[in-house]
Amino acid sequence: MSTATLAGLTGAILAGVGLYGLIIHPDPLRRILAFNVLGSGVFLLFGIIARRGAAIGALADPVPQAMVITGIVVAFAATALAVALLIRLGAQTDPVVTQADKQDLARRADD
Amino acid sequence: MIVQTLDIGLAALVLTLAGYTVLARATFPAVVSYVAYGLLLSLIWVRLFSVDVALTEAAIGGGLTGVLLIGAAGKRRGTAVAATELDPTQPLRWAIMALCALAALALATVVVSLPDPAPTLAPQAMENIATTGLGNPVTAVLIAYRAFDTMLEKCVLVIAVVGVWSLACDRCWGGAPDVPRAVARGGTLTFFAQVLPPLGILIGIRIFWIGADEPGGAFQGGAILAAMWVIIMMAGLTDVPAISKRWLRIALAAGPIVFLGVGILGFAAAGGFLAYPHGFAKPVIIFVEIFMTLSIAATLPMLVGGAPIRAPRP
Amino acid sequence: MTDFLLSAAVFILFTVAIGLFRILYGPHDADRAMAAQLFGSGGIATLLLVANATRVPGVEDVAMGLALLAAFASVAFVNSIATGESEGAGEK
Amino acid sequence: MSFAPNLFSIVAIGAGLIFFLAGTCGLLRFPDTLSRLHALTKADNLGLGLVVIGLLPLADNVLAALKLVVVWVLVQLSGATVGQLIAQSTRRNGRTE
Repeated sequence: MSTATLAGLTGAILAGVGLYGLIIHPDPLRRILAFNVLGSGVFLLFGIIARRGAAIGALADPVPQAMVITGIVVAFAATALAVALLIRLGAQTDPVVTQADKQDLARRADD
Repeated sequence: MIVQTLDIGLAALVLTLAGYTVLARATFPAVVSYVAYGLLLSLIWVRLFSVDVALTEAAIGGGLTGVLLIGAAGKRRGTAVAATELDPTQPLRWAIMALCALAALALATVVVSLPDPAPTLAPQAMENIATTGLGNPVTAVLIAYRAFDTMLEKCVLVIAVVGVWSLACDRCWGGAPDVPRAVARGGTLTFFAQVLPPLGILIGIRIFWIGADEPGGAFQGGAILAAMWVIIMMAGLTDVPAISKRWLRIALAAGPIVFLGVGILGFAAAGGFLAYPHGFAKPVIIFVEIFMTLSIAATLPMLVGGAPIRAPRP
Repeated sequence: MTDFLLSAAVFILFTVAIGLFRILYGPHDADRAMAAQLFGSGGIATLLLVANATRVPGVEDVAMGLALLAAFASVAFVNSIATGESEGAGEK
Repeated sequence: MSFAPNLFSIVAIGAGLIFFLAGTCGLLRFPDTLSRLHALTKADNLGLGLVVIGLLPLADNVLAALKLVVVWVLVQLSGATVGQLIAQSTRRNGRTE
């Protein structure tokens, strides 16, 4: 089996594993991680298409490579935005913010 | 034979780490596993002879994503509520697993049955590369053939920063974000953050500069420069700038604006949006890339920093 | 020579894979961070050996990039623990 | 390629492999975090260092060789820093088991 095919199969399994994690985890941070695994699997599929398209003067087709580079940077931006949303959400719903909040929560729990 | 052993070992290791990233019980081990996973991925990219991608993965996947995610895991330590009632039941888990396996199988089938000989744009890319004056076909695709994509991607980065900043609480607007910072100054980390950046900046600029002819380019160089800024901030040697700072906003927007400006000038100079004047393409490309590198070096740390959490100083 | 370099790469990959145990089972987060660090240097060594054996041009730059960023995850880890502790102390 | 540089490379890289193996064994077998850290830094410094030394004669040109050395120096710097930081953080937690 060639390196490219093996890497492609790895990419396919990674996409499946990432998808699984994305569905089963209730925790958003774990979903972000799983989403990144899924994404890197898809990038690898692009990678084997690039490698298979090697031609004279190019060890791999540059067009899929350029797409993956763009993809990695955009995936990072999306991850950062998702993490920022997550942290803001945590700050919003954190039960221990101030003493007043604590008392408020306790009162609600009593009701 | 040995090459195959290497490839299979690499694939097995990557799959184990990915599996653990997804299946680990606690969050932090999953994040560490993901960081190691990103590192091994760049090895696979080298095996695929995609050195440009390997560089990007090394700089972004290994370094900055690690800081971002570990920082996030740290900030959420203790606040994460055990949401066991939201966990899917066991039969449902099996069903999900079966469906995901099916999806993977479908992709694997595609991989095995790809057409042979493979369709490729490499000959066209190599044929026209002389007109751009570049030697690295990947850079040619990014900045010349598909320049429109790259320009939009720069815009996406700026929009992502705007999105992250807009999550600030009302009081913090205009204030400074934070990275996982050392509590005390002085000591090992300070030394590290004083020694590493001079070397790192040199390497970052080199990788940007050789990108015209060899693997490298604005993304990879910019990402390394960004990482150097992040380490200085993590050591507490400089403060994270307040988001209302004008120089910061200019640095963030410079890349897309210059790119757009050059694109519009293309109408006058070469008769089309983002067309480069004939025989003068390379200097224009380098000019655009310089601003792109600067913008990336400013954008990525701001993405790592997240929303401002401190109110602006009066 | 090529075979030797590739075998060496496989060997390092193998030892790094054993180190996976510490990422998986800890017991402490510090052990996990350490194992990730070993992954870093082992990965760089493998990269250099493979690149030399298969003649991939420009890989030294990838290795330099990885080496530059090798400490980042661990630094973020140590800092975020320390921040958590000092905040915890403040609350008490 | 002559025989002598090849032999040199084989010996140096082989020695590097031993350090990687030793480092990993230590990481696995040593009883507490600090001794595991000690084992790890050996693999980092000497293992990679010897592999780099072994690869030097095989480098295409001086620049490539220089870059290999820079890689090693950077990993040394990272390894030393991380070793210190993790040790400090472990001690702060009062956890040495």
